[in-house]
Amino acid sequence: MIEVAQFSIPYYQFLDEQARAVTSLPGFAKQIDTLLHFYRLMVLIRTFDTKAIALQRTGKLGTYASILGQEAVSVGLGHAMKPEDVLCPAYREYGAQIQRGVTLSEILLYWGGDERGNQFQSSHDFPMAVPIGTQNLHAVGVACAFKYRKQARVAVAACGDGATSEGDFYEAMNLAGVWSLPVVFLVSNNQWAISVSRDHQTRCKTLAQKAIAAGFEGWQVDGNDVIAVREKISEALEKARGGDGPTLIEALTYRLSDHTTADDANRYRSKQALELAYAKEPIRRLKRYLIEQGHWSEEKEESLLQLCAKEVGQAVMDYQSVSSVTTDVMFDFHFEKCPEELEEQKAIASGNKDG
Amino acid sequence: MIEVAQFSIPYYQFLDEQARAVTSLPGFAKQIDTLLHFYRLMVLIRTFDTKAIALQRTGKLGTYASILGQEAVSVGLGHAMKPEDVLCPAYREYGAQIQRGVTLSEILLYWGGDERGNQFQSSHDFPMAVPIGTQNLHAVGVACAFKYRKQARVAVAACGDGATSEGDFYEAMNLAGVWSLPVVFLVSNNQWAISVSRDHQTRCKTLAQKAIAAGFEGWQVDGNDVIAVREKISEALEKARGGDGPTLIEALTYRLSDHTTADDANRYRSKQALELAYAKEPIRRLKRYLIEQGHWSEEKEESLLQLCAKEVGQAVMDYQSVSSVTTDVMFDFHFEKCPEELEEQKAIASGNKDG
Amino acid sequence: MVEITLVEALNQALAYEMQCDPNVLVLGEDVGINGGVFRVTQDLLKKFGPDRVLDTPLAESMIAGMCVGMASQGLRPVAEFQFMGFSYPGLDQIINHATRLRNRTRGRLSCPIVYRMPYGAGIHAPEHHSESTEAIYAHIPGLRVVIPSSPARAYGLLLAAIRDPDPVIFLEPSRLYRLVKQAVVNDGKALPLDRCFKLRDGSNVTLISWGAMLHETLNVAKQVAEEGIECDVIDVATIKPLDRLSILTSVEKTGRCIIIHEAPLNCGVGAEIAAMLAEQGLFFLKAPVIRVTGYDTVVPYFKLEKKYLPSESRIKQAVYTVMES
Amino acid sequence: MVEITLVEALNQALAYEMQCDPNVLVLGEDVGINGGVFRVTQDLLKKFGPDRVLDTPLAESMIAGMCVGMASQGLRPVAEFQFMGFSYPGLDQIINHATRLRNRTRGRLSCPIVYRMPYGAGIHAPEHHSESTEAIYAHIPGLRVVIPSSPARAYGLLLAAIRDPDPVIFLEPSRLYRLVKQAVVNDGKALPLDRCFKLRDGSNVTLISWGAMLHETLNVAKQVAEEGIECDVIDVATIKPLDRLSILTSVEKTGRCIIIHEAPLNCGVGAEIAAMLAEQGLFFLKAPVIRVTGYDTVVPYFKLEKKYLPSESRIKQAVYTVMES
Ligand SMILES: Cc1ncc(C[n+]2csc(CCOP(=O)(O)OP(=O)(O)O)c2C)c(N)n1
Ligand SMILES: Cc1ncc(C[n+]2csc(CCOP(=O)(O)OP(=O)(O)O)c2C)c(N)n1
Ligand SMILES: [Mg+2]
Ligand SMILES: [Mg+2]
Repeated sequence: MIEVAQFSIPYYQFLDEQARAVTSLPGFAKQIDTLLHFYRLMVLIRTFDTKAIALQRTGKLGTYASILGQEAVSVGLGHAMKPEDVLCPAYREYGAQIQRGVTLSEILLYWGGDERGNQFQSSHDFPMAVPIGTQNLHAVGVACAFKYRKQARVAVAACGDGATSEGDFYEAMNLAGVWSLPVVFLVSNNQWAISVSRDHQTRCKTLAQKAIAAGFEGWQVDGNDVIAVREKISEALEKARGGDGPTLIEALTYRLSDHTTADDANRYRSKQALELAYAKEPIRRLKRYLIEQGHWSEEKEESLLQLCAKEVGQAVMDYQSVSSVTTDVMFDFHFEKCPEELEEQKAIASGNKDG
Repeated sequence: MIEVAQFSIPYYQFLDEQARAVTSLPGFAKQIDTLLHFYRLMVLIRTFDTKAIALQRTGKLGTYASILGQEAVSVGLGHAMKPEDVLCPAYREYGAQIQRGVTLSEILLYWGGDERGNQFQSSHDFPMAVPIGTQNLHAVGVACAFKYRKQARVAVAACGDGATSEGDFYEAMNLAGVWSLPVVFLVSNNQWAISVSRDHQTRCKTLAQKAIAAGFEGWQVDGNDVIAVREKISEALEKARGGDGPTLIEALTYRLSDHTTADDANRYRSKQALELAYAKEPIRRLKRYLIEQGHWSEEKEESLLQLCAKEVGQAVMDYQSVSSVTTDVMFDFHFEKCPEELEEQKAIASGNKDG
Repeated sequence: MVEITLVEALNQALAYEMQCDPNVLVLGEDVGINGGVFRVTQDLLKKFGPDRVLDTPLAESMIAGMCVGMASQGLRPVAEFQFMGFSYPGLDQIINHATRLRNRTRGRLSCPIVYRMPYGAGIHAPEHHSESTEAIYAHIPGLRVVIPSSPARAYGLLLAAIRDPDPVIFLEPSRLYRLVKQAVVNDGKALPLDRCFKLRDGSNVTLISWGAMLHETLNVAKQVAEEGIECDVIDVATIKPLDRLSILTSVEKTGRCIIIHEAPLNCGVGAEIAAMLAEQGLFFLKAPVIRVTGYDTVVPYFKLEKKYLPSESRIKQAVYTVMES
Repeated sequence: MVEITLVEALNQALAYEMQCDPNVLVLGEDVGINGGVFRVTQDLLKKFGPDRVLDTPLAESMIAGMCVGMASQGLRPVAEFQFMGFSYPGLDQIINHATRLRNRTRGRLSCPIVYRMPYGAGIHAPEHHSESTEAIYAHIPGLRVVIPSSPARAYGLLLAAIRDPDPVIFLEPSRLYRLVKQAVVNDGKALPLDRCFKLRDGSNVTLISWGAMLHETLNVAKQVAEEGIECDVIDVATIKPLDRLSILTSVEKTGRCIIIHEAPLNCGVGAEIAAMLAEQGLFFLKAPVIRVTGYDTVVPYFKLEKKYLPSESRIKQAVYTVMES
C-alpha cells in the first residue's frame, strides 16, 4: 500500500466565544469602523428578523425564514463580495442581500407572496432559491459566463448544511473544480435542516471536506465570528478572481430560531442545545469585543436600536404601501412575448371577479 | 488556523505491470487454482467480447458495450461477492455477472433487444443500469433492506468514472455513510466516459477520494491486477458485512475498446494512449505471472481458447434459438395485474399485422 | 365515532398498515421526530421505531431511488416528498426505474412503492409549495396516480396504494388536509384504485374533478341546483388508470361535461378526459366540453394564488354555457 | 444546391448562429471532440474553439442548471441532453428555474436557453434511447416545445429556438436524423415557433402528427389518396404553444381528425389536441376523433419496438373508420 493523496481541512477563528482574539486580527478588522459597521448591520438584521416574525404572527406576512443566529455569516459574506460579483443565495442571506442592494421591504414583499420582492431595484443578484441546493448550479453557470467573457468577477452560491446532501451541490462543485471556475461555495452550517440535525445529514466530520470530492480546497470557519467569515470569504473570492478556482467554505453557526414560522423546533431540538448555541452567538460576541476595546457602550446600543427600529419601521411601511397588483402580472412576465393562448387566459383572469 | 480533519487515499497493487509481485500475495492468491480460475474466466470473457462485437458487426446483435481491458475488475468483483449479496451493475460487468448466475446467452439477449436478457434464470441481481449512476441508489436501498432485516449481506454498486459526476452517485454515498449501510461502491475507472477523458470529468487526483465527501474510506486499486481487485473488494465486503459500513473502491483500468459498437474512439483517443494502456492490460499480466510460476503454457492456452470458443459458441446458439415473442409481452409485465386500458391496447397490438 | 381530518386519516392508514405488515416502512425528510411538516407521519416514529420510520438526508433523487432498491427486496416503502414541487429530482428514478423494474426483468423484481406528496395551491405558502403536476405522472407508463378528496377516501385509497404491488403516486391536496372532518372507520378496508366516486347525482351536467377542486365544484353543484340545474359530480380519485366507463356513463346521461382542475390547462389530465369523450362519447355530447383549469403559468406567489385557482364563478359560468347549448 | 440530412441541417443552424452571435455557446456530453453521439455538433469545436463548445462532465441536472446561470448573464446556451431518456435529471432545474426566472424576477433575469435532445424510437438502440415524453415538457408553463420533421424545418426552427428569448425544448427525431435528405438554404432564416406546417392538402380527413411519425402519416395519406380519400396533413412542429387556429381550420373543412404520435396515449399531446377539438370544434366533427399512438407501456427493447410504434396499417384503419362515420 502506498498513499497517493493526502488532504486536510483547516479551521479558522479570530474571535473565540469569549470574544478573545485567538490570533492576530486581519487588516480590515483592525479598523474599528469596519467592525462597528458589521455590528450595526447585524443588529439591523436582527431587528428586522424580530419584526418579520411579528408581522407573520399577526397575519401581515406569509411564512418567514428567520436568520436569527446566522447574522455573522451573512454580513461577512455581503461585505466580502464586490458589487460586480453575483450572489445566488438560499433564503437566509438577508445580511448579504441588504449590502448588495436588496431592500428590507423587498425581502418583506417576497415573504408577503409578491414576486416584486425579487425584482430588486438595485441588485443584479439571483433571488432566493427555495428548492434546496439548486442555486449552486446557477452560480457555476454565472461563473462560466464570467470566465467566458474574461471578467474578473466571482459568483457565490450560498446554501445550508441540508443542501449538501443534494446531488446538485456535488454536481456544481465537480464542474467548478474541473473547469476551475470563479465561484465560491458557502455553506451556512446551522446544524439543522428543519428537524434533521447535521449529524443525521451526513457522516462527514466536516462539511468542508466535501470539496475534496471535487478536487479543490474546503475550509471551515467559525461562522459566529464575523471577522473569520469576512476574512476567509474575501480570500476565497480573490483566489477565484485571480483565476485559481473555487473554494468551499463551511461556516459553523446555529439556527437559533424555528426553521420558519411554520415550524416548531421544540418538537425536535433540546433546550440545552439551544442554550449552548446562544452562548456562542455572533452579535453578543462582537459587542463584547467592541466594549472591551472601548468602542461600544449601552448608550450607543440604545441609539443603534432606535435607528434600526426606525429603518425597519420604514421598510414595513414601504412594504405595506406597495401598489396592488392585478391578475395581469400572472401573465406578463412569463415570456418576453406573451403567446396568444396566454393572452386569452389573461383576459379570462381579469374578467373573473371572485376567487 | 488549526487542522480539524486529515485524510489520505491508499493505493493497492500486488502484481505490477511486469507481473512482479510487489508485495507478498494474499492467501487466496497463493493457491494457484484460484489464479488459474481467474485467468480462465478472463479469457472466457474476452472470447465472448470478441464474438459479441462480431455478431454486432454482422447485424446479429444490437449496440454492444465491450469489456475489453476491464476483465480483471469484473472477475475479481464476481469472485469476491457471496451468492447472497446483490450486485447493481452498469453495463460492463460481464465478468462478475457470469460468476453470479447470469448466462452469456442472457447477456446476448439483452444486447439483442430482448428483456428476457434481464430475467436471469439463476441470479437475483439487478439488471444492467443504462442511466448512468442511477444504480448506486438501488444498491443503498437494497442495503437498507439487508440492514432492516439484520441479514449479513452486502449490496454492491458498480459504475464507471463518468458516473462519479452524477448527483445520484454522491447522494447514494452520503446516505450509505450516514446510515452506515452494508454497501460497496466500485468505480471502474477506465479513463473514459465515451469521449470525455477522466481528467475532463473531475479535477480530483483520485476518484477514491470522493468517499471523503460521504465520511467513509476510499481506496484505489490497480484494476488490471486481479489479485488486488479481489483482495480489496473482499475486504470491503467483509467490513460491510460486519457492520462497519461502506467503502468506495476505485479500480484503475482502461477501456481498450470503443465505448460501444456505436462509437469510434479514434475520433478522440490517441494511438499512443492506447498502446500504453495495452502494456498494462490484465490478461497478459496474469498470464505472464502464471507462466513465470510454471503454471501455464502455450499448449494450455491453446486448449483454453478452444474451450472458451466452444462455450461462447454454445451461448450464441442458445441466444439465436430463443423462442420468438409476441406483442403480448409488451403488456404482461408492466403491472402485476394489467389494468383494463392496457388489456385493450394489448388486443390492438396483437391484431396489428404490420409494424 | 370521532370525526377526523384528512391528515389524521392518512396517519391512521399508515399506522394500520405498518401494524399489519412489517415490510411497510415510512421514509422521507422530517417524517420521523417531526412527524412530517404536515404531521401526516405524526407519532409513527414513537410507535414503530427508527428502523421503520426513516428520516432521510435531504435528497429527493435518493429518496426515489433507494425505494427501488428496498422494494426489489420485498419491502414496501412509503416515501414522502415534502412537496410536489420538490419531487422533480426524483422523476428520473421514478420514470427510468421504479415504473420499469418489473417489466424490465419480466416480473422477477418489482416495485411496490408509494410516493406520497402534498400538492396543490391555496395554503398561502412560498413558491414551489403549490404545484399540481399530476399530468406529468399520469403520462408515465407503469404508474398509478391517486388523489383523495376526503378523509374517508384518503384512508381507503392510501391503504390500497400501499397494498398495490406496483408503484403508486399518491397526491394529497394540502388545502384539504384540515379543511373538513369526517367519521372514518379504522377497519383496514381499502378502496379500489381504478374507480371514480360519484359525489352527487344529477341529469343535466357532468362535473368532473379531483383533489381540492371538488370543494368548489360541489359548492357550484349545490348553487346551480337551486336554479334547477342538476349536476352529476364525479371525483376521479384515481387519475391513472382512468375509470372511463363511469365518466362515459355519466356523460351519456347528461350530454354535458365540465372538467375542473387546478393544474394548467395545456396537456393537463383534463385533456385526457376531454379527448376520451371526443373519441368515445362524441355522439352523446350536446354541448362542447369545457375545461375550467389553472392558467398556463406557474402558480403565482400567494398574493394572487386565489386568482389562479379556478373560482366558483368560473365553474358556474361554464355550467351556464353548456346549458345554453 | 446540395441536399443534406436533418443532422447536417441542425449542424448548419448551430454554426450559423454561433457565427453571428458570440453569446451562443454549445454544451453537453461529448459535444466537443466527438461532435455529439449523432454528430449534430460535428466540427463546431474546431470552428469555434473550446470556450464556445463545452464538453461537460456527465451530469444532466448540472447541464440544465448551469444554463440558467449562463443565460442569466445574457449568454444563449444551447445544451444537448444525449437522449431524451437521460433528460429527466434535468427536469427539476427546467421546471423550477429555467421556466420561471423571468416571471419570478418580473423580467429582470431571463433564460434564453435551448435544450436539445434526440427523441423517439426506431433506431434499434438499447433501453432509454427511444423516449417520447414531449407531453411532460408541454405541460410545463413557460416552455416552448419544438419538433422538426425535415431538414429544412430543423434548420429554420432551431435558428428560431436559439433566437427565442425564453427557454425552448428542441426535440430531434433520431429516426429522421439521416432518413431523408433535402436541399436547405443556409441563409439564417428562421421559421416561426407558433405555427403548424401543412404538408398535404385534402378535404376528407385531417391527419395531425409531428416528428418521425409524419413519415408513416404521409405514406398513409398517399396510399388512401389512391382510394380517393384526400387528407390534410399537418405537422404540428411547435407542440407548445399549439397553433390551434390551423388545426381548427383544417378540421372545420374535413370534419374528421386523426392524431398520430408515438408517445403513450394517456395524457399525451394528442389528448390536448383532441380536447381542444371537443371544446372548440365539436360541431364540425362528423366522426369521433381518433388517436393512433404508442401504447401505455414503456417502449420495449428493440426486438419489438416496431410493434410499439404506430404502424401504417393502424393509421390507415383509423382513416377508414372515420370515413365510415
Ligand atoms: C428540493 C427541496 N426539498 C425539500 C425542501 C423543503 N425544505 C425547505 S428548507 C429545508 C431544509 C433546508 O436545510 P438547510 O439546507 O440546512 O438550510 P436551512 O434551512 O438550515 O438554512 C427543507 C427540507 C425544499 N425547499 N427543497
Ligand atoms: C444519465 C445518462 N446520461 C447519459 C448517458 C449516455 N451515456 C452512456 S454511457 C456514457 C458514459 C459513461 O461513462 P462511465 O461512467 O465512465 O462508464 P463507461 O462507459 O466508461 O464504462 C454516457 C454519457 C446515459 N446512459 N445516462
Ligand atoms: Mg441548515
Ligand atoms: Mg468510464
